[in-house]
Amino acid sequence: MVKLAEWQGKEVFRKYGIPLPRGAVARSAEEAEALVRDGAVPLPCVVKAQVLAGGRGKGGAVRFASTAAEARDAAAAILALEFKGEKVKEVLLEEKLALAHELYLAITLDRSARLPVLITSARGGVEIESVADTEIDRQHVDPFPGLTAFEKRRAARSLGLTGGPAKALDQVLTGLWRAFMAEDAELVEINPLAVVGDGLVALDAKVIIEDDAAFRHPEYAEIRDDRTPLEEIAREKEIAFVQLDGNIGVIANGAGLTMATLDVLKEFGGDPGVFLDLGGTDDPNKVTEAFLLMAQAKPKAVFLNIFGGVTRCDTVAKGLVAALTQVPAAERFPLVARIRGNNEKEGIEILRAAGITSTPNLRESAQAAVAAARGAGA
Amino acid sequence: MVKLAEWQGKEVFRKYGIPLPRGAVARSAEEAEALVRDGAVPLPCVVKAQVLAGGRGKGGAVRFASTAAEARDAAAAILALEFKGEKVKEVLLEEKLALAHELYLAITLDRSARLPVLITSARGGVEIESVADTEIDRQHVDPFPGLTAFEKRRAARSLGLTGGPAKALDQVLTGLWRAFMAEDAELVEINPLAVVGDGLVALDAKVIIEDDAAFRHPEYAEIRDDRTPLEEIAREKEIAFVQLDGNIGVIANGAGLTMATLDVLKEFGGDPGVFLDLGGTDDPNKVTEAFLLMAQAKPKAVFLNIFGGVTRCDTVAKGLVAALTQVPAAERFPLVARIRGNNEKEGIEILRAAGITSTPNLRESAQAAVAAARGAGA
Amino acid sequence: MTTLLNRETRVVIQGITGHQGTVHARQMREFGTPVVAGVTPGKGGSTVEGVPVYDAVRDAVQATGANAACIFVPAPFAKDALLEAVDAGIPLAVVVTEHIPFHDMLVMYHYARAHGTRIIGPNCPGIASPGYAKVGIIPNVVFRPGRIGVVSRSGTLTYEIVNGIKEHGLGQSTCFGLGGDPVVGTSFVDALPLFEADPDTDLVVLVGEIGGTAEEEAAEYIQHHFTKPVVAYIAGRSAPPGKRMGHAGAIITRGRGTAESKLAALERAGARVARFPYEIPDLVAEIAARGARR
Amino acid sequence: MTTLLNRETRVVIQGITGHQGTVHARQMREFGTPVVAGVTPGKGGSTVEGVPVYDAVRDAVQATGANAACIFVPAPFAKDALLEAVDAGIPLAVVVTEHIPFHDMLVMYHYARAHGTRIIGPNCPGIASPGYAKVGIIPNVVFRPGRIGVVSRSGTLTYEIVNGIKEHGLGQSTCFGLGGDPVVGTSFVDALPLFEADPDTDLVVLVGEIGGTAEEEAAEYIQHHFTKPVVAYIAGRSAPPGKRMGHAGAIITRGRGTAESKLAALERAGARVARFPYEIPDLVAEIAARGARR
Repeated sequence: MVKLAEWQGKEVFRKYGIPLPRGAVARSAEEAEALVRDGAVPLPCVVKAQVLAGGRGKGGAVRFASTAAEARDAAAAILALEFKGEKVKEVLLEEKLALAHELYLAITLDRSARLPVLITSARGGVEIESVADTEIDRQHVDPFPGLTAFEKRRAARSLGLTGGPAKALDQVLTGLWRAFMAEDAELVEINPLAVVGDGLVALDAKVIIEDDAAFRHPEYAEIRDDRTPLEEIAREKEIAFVQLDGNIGVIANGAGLTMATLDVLKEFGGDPGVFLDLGGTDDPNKVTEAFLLMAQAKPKAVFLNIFGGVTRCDTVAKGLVAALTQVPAAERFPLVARIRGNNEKEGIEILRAAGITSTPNLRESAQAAVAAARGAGA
Repeated sequence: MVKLAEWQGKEVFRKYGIPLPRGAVARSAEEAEALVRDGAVPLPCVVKAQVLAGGRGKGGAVRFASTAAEARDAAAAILALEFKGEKVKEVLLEEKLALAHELYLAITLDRSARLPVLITSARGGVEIESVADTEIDRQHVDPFPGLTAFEKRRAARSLGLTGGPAKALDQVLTGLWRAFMAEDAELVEINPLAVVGDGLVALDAKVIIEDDAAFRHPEYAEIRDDRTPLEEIAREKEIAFVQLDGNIGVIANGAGLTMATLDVLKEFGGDPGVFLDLGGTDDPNKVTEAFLLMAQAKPKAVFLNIFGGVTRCDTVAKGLVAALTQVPAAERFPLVARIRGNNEKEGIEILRAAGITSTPNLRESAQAAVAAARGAGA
Repeated sequence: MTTLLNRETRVVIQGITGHQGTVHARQMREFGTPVVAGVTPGKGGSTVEGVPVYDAVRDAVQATGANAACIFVPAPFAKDALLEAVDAGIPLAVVVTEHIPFHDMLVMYHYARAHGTRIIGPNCPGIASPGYAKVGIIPNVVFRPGRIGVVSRSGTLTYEIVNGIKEHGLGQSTCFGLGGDPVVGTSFVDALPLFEADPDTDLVVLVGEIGGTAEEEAAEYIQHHFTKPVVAYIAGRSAPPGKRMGHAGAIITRGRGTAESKLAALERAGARVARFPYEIPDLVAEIAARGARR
Repeated sequence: MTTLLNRETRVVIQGITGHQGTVHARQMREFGTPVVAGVTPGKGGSTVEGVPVYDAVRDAVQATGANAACIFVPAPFAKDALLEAVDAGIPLAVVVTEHIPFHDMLVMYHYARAHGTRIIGPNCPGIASPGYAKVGIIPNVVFRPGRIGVVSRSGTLTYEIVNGIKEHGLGQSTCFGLGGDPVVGTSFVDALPLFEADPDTDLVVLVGEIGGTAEEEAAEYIQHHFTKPVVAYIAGRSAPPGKRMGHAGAIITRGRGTAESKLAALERAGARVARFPYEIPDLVAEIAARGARR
């Protein structure tokens, strides 16, 4: 999931002809001031923190300025913020428009229908979750034949638009649909879409690109999700890795099994801290790297729960044994292993040779892992 | 049906990234010579008449030149031609390439399957009609999802291409498919597609654009089909009009009825010379214009055969009566009328008031029209 | 043919506020067809010939239960109109509009097919079952209830022939005007199985034209799957090759689609072939009489 | 489930010359599946594990009568591979490949549906009917022929659960691993009717995950249309909201798709809910025993 910052989302919108306020990005107060003085940003203007979290307005992350000096001060104040845990590195300065009305527009995927869905609401400018269902219109859009004129007409009606703004909506919708399709987006959202005079302007932009389509979109390679540094390393190594607050490390293969393992650990009073999903691999080196990554997260104990399919038990055992020799004594942790499935016997034999016992029963091994974490923590 | 000349078709190909020989169009021998001297056309070159009919090679409409002077002479000779009834107004000069092999490639519509069909043959450079069916491969291409990689691989295999030329084919096919779809083409054809070194080059181009899509393609408005001057006027007035060699003018409404009328006239020894299909209209003025157009074709007799639907009998009768007053006495022709269907009574009444009798029976009225043409011709 | 038109047929006319839409709304009603709604975007809330007009087909369907669409909207907007009808769940759509680009029709056809909508047309006179309903523009005057099925690629020639059948004292069960465009929603081989299954049809008159291979395919179908008598006529027997007779479909190319090839195929399939339109009623009557004697 | 896998099943493996393709060709054969062909463009004429390799699926189908495809080709080419299988008329395609963009899958799903091909997956372990055939990658060791149906969005968790059923002395009729991607070819509500109609299945184990609403829809279906007993388990009950657990599908958003909502819906529908994977075999055995007593 590649979440674009507002200004990056607006660059995408620009590419597809969606009307935007005039504006520019600044990374320092001085730069902000210069942008206004140079005329790149007309006055009065709005200065907005470029962070991924919502609720910027209430959080002091959006300010207004009527002079270049005010823009500088606003930018300085916002750039000093840490907004919902995210350091503000960029601000977007944009002309402040006299708007008549704020609308909501988005396209995302409806998994059940296996179709994109166009979501419209005349109640824009607030979080869409807070708008009553009766005030939200949803239309499925079939990729073949694509967004149609009758769907656009229905959207205009749901937004209460006629005349100039209805015509402008046609262009906005065409652009939004093309962006959703061509950029492999999970979500393209304009909230608010403002009625300004006879036209429409996208005041905000939320664009999320699908990770799996990265091979078609090298242009998004540099844009990172809100991952921790270890999560980032894991991503580079193509290991699914999630950090939580607990103290038990869980290494499993497959999302379902990983989640089930978590459920069982919780049941017995455990407190999982890191999930590491090996996925499907038959490379012992990848397993070794995963273990070393886990070691860096400093768990109190590690529960290894593998059901061998594509990832065979002997591959995991080999990788694990290799990793253990590389972890410094001070960083070692108690390990509870459970390996089942393809090449189970071979795997168990490899572990046994390294002095590790695999317990076949999930309940018992989970209990052992919880006990080990407690023992280590005591 | 908008048939593009070779050079116009190649402009379309260029837009879609299909590789072409270097070349340029000349409208005089001097211009041809200058193009070579300026280096716009490399030597040796080929000089080709820009006419719509096939078989140019055998007909002296394609010549070769190794010097600018030869290019001038070749252009002069070709521009003096009348090729299969068409005056040559333009020649295309192109570099002469050292080609290894000539292939055939086309996309057109398969009406029965209601799908575009990709046609490939390793036996290019000759008329595709002369190639055995076993040496032609046909693949339907679904607009959703569009031309696929596996279809392109099959095309490459059918053409016997591997390596560089197979890769080049991918690009040519992508371009040809996009041209077919985006230009609303009835046919896009490359014959021959030449293997030149490691790549492919389209040596000829045949592109036919669908008339009905004209509203999306104002760029083709100036390109005319091979119509006679009267046919051209009819086209502008949106009247279907076809000129043949006979002496009976036929005015009917609807293509099927028009053709059936022709069949009946022929049966009784008539020789129809002009078909005029009123189509669906309820404007008497359009009917009047159609009659005046028919008068210009100077038929020996006219057979009016109308079955009123959208085009009501009274509309036709009004238009006809108005037209007759405008035709000079010297240009008058015997008229046999048969009007049936919607508002038949009203129409017959209007005709009767103008001294014209409508016969209800198709056989008898057709016989009367044949007799009238003979009488007038005697 | 109660699978397509029956007592439950309720028609919505897309483009009802246009001249043709209004004229034919009246004529369909005069035929006895329940025309329950019209659609013209932006004209919702008005009425035409007493028929309520809606902004969207979905609205019309919800308000009136319309289950058959008749499309008169101009060619550049016809694709959208048809897609809207399909999206609203309408199972039968007659597209009268002419000059729709075949590229548009490819999209219309495949989308409709995937979503269970039968298209008749485009550029067609539509379908009528005397005594039940008419969706389209065939003149009411040519009909009379009976047991003859008619399926045709032509427009006015169909009227001529249907009228001939009536004037001969016979009547029609259902008449299909399929349209002669390069891509049609319903072709002969799509319509023939409906006649085969139709208990109200004893005999089918098939009216073809030169161009395309729809008649050859129909002959193939008749030969192997069709058990009722067929009378066939092909227009354009004497048309010169390569000249266009008005339909994009009526081009003779590469020796396929000639009148000879069509007539030969139909005769091989056991159809009785009429050489001229006026021969059809006689042939029909002859076969009908034979059937009655049997 | 002989509607999908039966004695006539003949598998073509697309991407057979890749490592996974080769490994699983062998394992499918060891399961007893007739693997009749492989496809890798450019490698036609070679063999893998004794299986002939073709350049195109159409060639493979013509030469071997293959009627089920198992797709291992890398994500960027998976869409094309599936479209090729559909185009060759293959009615069942298991897409093992992971990381296929959902935009590609939208095209794959709708094209396959329009042309009568059932997709299982993508990013899925596939389908197996012990005693008949396996198309996919579920380890052979977990199976034993029996009368329990299993349908799951997970991969290895499915193996774990199927294995648990086996170790409890019971066996499976058919096991579906549907995959947990945002767009799947076959969902719970697509698979359940097949189990309902399957005379070889007495009881179904449904294994869901947090995220999406597939389990809620399954519950709706079970409540109104499903007559066989269901044992359900939902993984991720204790997963924190908003964190991704590896599947794009496993995101909890806006309070929909939570474990609570799924469990409540399934209980309302009359399913027996297991809190942990190891409870499933006991519940299954209990219901099976009750059924036997009845």
